[in-house]
Amino acid sequence: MTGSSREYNESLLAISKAAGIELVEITDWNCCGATAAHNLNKELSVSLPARNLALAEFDGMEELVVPCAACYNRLVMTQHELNEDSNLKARIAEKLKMPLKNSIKILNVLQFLEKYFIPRLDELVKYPLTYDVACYYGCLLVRPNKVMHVERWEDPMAMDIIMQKLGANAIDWPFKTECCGAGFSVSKPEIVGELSGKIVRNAVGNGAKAIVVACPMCHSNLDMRRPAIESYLNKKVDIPVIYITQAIALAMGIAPKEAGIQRHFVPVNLTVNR
Amino acid sequence: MNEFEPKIVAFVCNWCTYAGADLTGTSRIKYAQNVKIIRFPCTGRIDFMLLLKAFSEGADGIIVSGCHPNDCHYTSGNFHARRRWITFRGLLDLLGIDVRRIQYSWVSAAEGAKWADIVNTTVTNISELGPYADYAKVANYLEKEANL
Amino acid sequence: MSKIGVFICHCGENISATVDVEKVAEVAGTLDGVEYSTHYKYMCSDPGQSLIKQTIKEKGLTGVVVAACSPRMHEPTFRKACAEAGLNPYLCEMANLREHCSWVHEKSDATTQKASDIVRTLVEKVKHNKPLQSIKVPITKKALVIGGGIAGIQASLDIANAGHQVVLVEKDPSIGGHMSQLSETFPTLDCSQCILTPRMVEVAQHPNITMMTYSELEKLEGSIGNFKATIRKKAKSVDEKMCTGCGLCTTKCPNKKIPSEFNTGLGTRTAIYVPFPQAVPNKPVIDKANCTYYQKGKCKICEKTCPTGAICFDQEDEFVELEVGAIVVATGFNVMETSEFAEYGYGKYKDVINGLQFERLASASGPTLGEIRRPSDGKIPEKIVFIACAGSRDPAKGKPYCSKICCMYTAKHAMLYQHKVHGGHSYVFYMDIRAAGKNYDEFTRRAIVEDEVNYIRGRVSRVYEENGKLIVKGVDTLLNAKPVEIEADMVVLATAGVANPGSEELAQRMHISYDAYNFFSEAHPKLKPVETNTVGIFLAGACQAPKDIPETVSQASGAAAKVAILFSQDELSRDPAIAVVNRCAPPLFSTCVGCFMCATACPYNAIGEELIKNRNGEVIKRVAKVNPGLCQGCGTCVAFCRSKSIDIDGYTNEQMYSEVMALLNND
Amino acid sequence: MNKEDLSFKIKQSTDVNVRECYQCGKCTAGCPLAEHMDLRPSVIMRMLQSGDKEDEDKILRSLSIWLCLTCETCYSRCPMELDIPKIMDHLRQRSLAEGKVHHDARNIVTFHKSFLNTVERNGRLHEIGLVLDYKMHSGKLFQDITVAPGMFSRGKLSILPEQIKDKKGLSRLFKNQDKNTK
Repeated sequence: MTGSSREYNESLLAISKAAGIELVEITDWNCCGATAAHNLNKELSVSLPARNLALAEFDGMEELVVPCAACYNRLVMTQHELNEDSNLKARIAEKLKMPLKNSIKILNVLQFLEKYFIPRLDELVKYPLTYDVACYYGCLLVRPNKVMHVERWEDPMAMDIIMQKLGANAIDWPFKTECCGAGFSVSKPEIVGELSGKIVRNAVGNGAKAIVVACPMCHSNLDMRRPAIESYLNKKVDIPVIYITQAIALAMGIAPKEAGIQRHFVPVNLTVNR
Repeated sequence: MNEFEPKIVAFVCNWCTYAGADLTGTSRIKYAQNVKIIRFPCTGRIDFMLLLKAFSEGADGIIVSGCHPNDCHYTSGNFHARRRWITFRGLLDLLGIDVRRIQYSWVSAAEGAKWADIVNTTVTNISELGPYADYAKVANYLEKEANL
Repeated sequence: MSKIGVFICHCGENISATVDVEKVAEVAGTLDGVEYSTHYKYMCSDPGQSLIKQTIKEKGLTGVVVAACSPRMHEPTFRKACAEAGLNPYLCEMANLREHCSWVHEKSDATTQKASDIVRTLVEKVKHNKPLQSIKVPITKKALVIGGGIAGIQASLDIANAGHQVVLVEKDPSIGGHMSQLSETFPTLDCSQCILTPRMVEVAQHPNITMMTYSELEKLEGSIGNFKATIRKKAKSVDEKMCTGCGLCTTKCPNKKIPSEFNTGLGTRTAIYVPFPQAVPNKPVIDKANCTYYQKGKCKICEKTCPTGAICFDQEDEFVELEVGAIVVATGFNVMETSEFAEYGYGKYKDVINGLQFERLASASGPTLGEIRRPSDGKIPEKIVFIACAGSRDPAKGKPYCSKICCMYTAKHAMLYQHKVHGGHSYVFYMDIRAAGKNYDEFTRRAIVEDEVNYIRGRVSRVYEENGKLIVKGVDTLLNAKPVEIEADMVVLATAGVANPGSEELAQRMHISYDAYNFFSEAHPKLKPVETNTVGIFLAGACQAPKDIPETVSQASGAAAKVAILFSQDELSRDPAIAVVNRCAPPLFSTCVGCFMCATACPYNAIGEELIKNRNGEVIKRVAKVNPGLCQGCGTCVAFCRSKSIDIDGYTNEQMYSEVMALLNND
Repeated sequence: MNKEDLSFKIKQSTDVNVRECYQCGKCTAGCPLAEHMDLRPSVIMRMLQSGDKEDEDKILRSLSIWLCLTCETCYSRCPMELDIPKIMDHLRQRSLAEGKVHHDARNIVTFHKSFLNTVERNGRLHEIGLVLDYKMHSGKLFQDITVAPGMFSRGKLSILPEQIKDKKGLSRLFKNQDKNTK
């Protein structure tokens, strides 16, 4: 996360540091392979994330916080598939040449915030956010619901609850879990423009002043692909897209620059009442 | 097919499991031939000495099955059976009979598929455990305790 | 020496297709004590039965094993045949070669071997059977009907008209059930209330019917002919005798915003209320949970208003014990909670409603007086979408079964909408149109052709609100799966019919079987559709499975006929499979040691004590004694008896041990 | 199901039985890309049920299987809980193996391959490397040329890739794999 979603990383580290939580990076982690792997190669789509799980276990970790929704999804799916299929598990452990218990607890950013920040938000929030926001979850945090087990996956509330606690008004809107076009960001940008365009249009139509996300893919499609969105909608849209971690950083009074606010394509001009 | 075909006796109540097994038939769900059913009015009627008798006569495994809790046609027979089963389990240990040889379950009159499942799982499990050979021990016990 | 006859049935090909019946007959013939063994195509047919009877007489058989279907099916048939040939019916046993063998295995030697094993087991059992005499018990000629919907009403009227006493118990303040909530009925578009309310009045006025509303079955004991039912009469807080039903109290009650159950939450009612204007009895009850006085201790406006002083706040639940000979269960159904279908927005969007709510909107007695108006703003919807199978045929989130009535009522709803909203557009998303019934298919065709309802074959994936419209995202699978998006003003979900909440507990209280969805189980899916597994208890209507009104009424009349048949006799023969305490020669007289473990195990209090006296009249022993009138034959006492002194006829220790031994010794 | 049928092979490899589909169409109704597809999800399911060889060939040559974004909406709403995304993964891999990738899907495949290439090289994603690799293989040299400067100025692109240490271990994962990923 030093690349296109750098600000996600920065803001997460900033708020964790401010809250006194230490996050340790898995030694020598690798990319999970994302959509590419499971589109082209089934076993690779399991073995790549499995390596990370094994490394984390090796490092003696009990909980794995996975800010990227895609990585989270792949890791959880991998854990699920390995637990369903003991043959596959043995085969992969053999390839990895590492033991694999496959019992580590995997947290996505919302679960992490829920566990470590929500109980302390009253104390941490210094500058309540006061605007209307649309919380956008996308696909990867909630589906497939048979594995993710998200309560009310059609209309999840976890992020909405956090935003309410930060003082913002999380609007009720129907596109919380619609697909943004994800993997087509590079190969089919016009489709991203259409799918993300519908999402942005609905958020604006429902009065949101900002869209809050918890996934780097969603962010890059809604933010960086704004020209494609605007060409689909045939008009200019200036609603900013921020990470939930950035929202928390702002509310905690961390300098916008430390949270990487300046890195967005669509300027973020949300003022905080100081 | 395995070379070892376990002999399994099912002790079932008339109202739930026997009817459930009838439904398995009506639904034409297939299961292993190894299990043969003996009908009782209620699991409450099942004297667990009968289970020992079955072992002493060469059974490799046993299924005891009746109504779900609260569903007993006679109000409470299945509760008595369950309590008796808990005591009986301890006795099995004493006799050195592997408790896994007895499958205790609830199958209602509407659970035809579940019955087939239970039969098949039991046959697999008992096949893995292998034949039950310690007849003599049980026979001795029965002779002493039950005057049979 | 036993002379057993073994009769093996082919059941057409049901048994003989997978079991070598000739082989089984041959093996059976070699068994010790078997006098005669044969096989025949249909043993239950008249020639089959004659074969058995003839053989009994010719060979002087002392026992019979019929190897055919389940004893739950034909045991009475064959026992009767034996009795006709002069053999005690309890010397006949059935070996279940169909349900437990031929239908569940492939054709093979092992299957035939299993069939032989089953036959041998029953032969060994029957050797130890004793002739038994059935027990005669008198019949209480009074019926209990549980549930006052159309099923309970029909059953009560039929039984009462046959000249028997009926007690009708209804849990709500009024009888009428779901049918009283409906607008029109398919396929005739009769007004539901117009055809129902006369029946309700008839029930109230019938000299043979005692109505107990706001009441529920608390406990049931006894058995066919002699049940003892305890009914809880919930406190109405209104004295029924003094109340004249003037309704003044309901106009003065300050608590007016309670969602009306009758109007499915689309209207309101007061805390003291009559559910609907045509209610029977037309007398109010106080809903304690919503009454200001009960909740806060202050108010009593109704008491001050009542001209006859009928309000009594200190009324308590009352328990009434009834002796009845038969019971008809007619507790009906409910519609599924659709909150699980978040994708359809039920519960979130006010204008997404269920079918029952639409009935209230379309009903002349409903909250909109029969005009189709949106619950959110009262506007008349210009476009309306009906979604069939909302919860039905959906193993993932709903019920795997078809709810049977939705296709028809959805067609009716769309039709009513088209009749009431001229120029309106209606769409029905469906998977299949199931309109099997007299004039049913013609009805749905009429909706499509004449009323121009747009039927689209495909399921809806999502309903969401955008710019004040409900966007319905569906598909037309008949057009190469073309996505269809409709901007609707209102969406009606044809939600699955489900068992009433509390069905499970009720079934357990009555000891009747119920299925995986908590619908009550009939004794046989084809031939005993109104009986339950517990003799003397019958089923009527949608408590057994979702069904429409004509079917419900037929079943109710069927159940009533069964009750009338039972009541046409003065006494009843009961299965003599009951417990007995043994007797032996003096000086013991019985091996019973009088520990009375059996009595503690007996669920029926059927075990008392008996004093055994010697010739001089001195008590030498106190032993257990079974009251044959109370014993139901569960046999729990047998397993409890440590001295093996109590046994159960039909399932004696001797019989059961013989079975176990025979089953396992097939070498 | 015949052993030759694609539906049989799917059952073998994914444990999803397409016979369970009763053609309600809910998958298609909720699919965000249904409008763009040449064969919509429910139609693919129906075609698989028929076992028709021409239909199976059409499926593998379709654009649809490449348009599927694995958003999992179909699976999450399917009343029969059929894992259609898993079937799609299987179809994609088979289409690639049999050389039947739809013309318009080539750049999607190229992108995925480029992605895996950079991962294999570095162990991690390197966005410039990925985009360069993609552009070389797809020939789309000028696409996104407007975005890149913005990414630089916002500090979002780093020229040098991050590399993991245990490359040997990683390459083991890529070895003995289907050659199609290369």
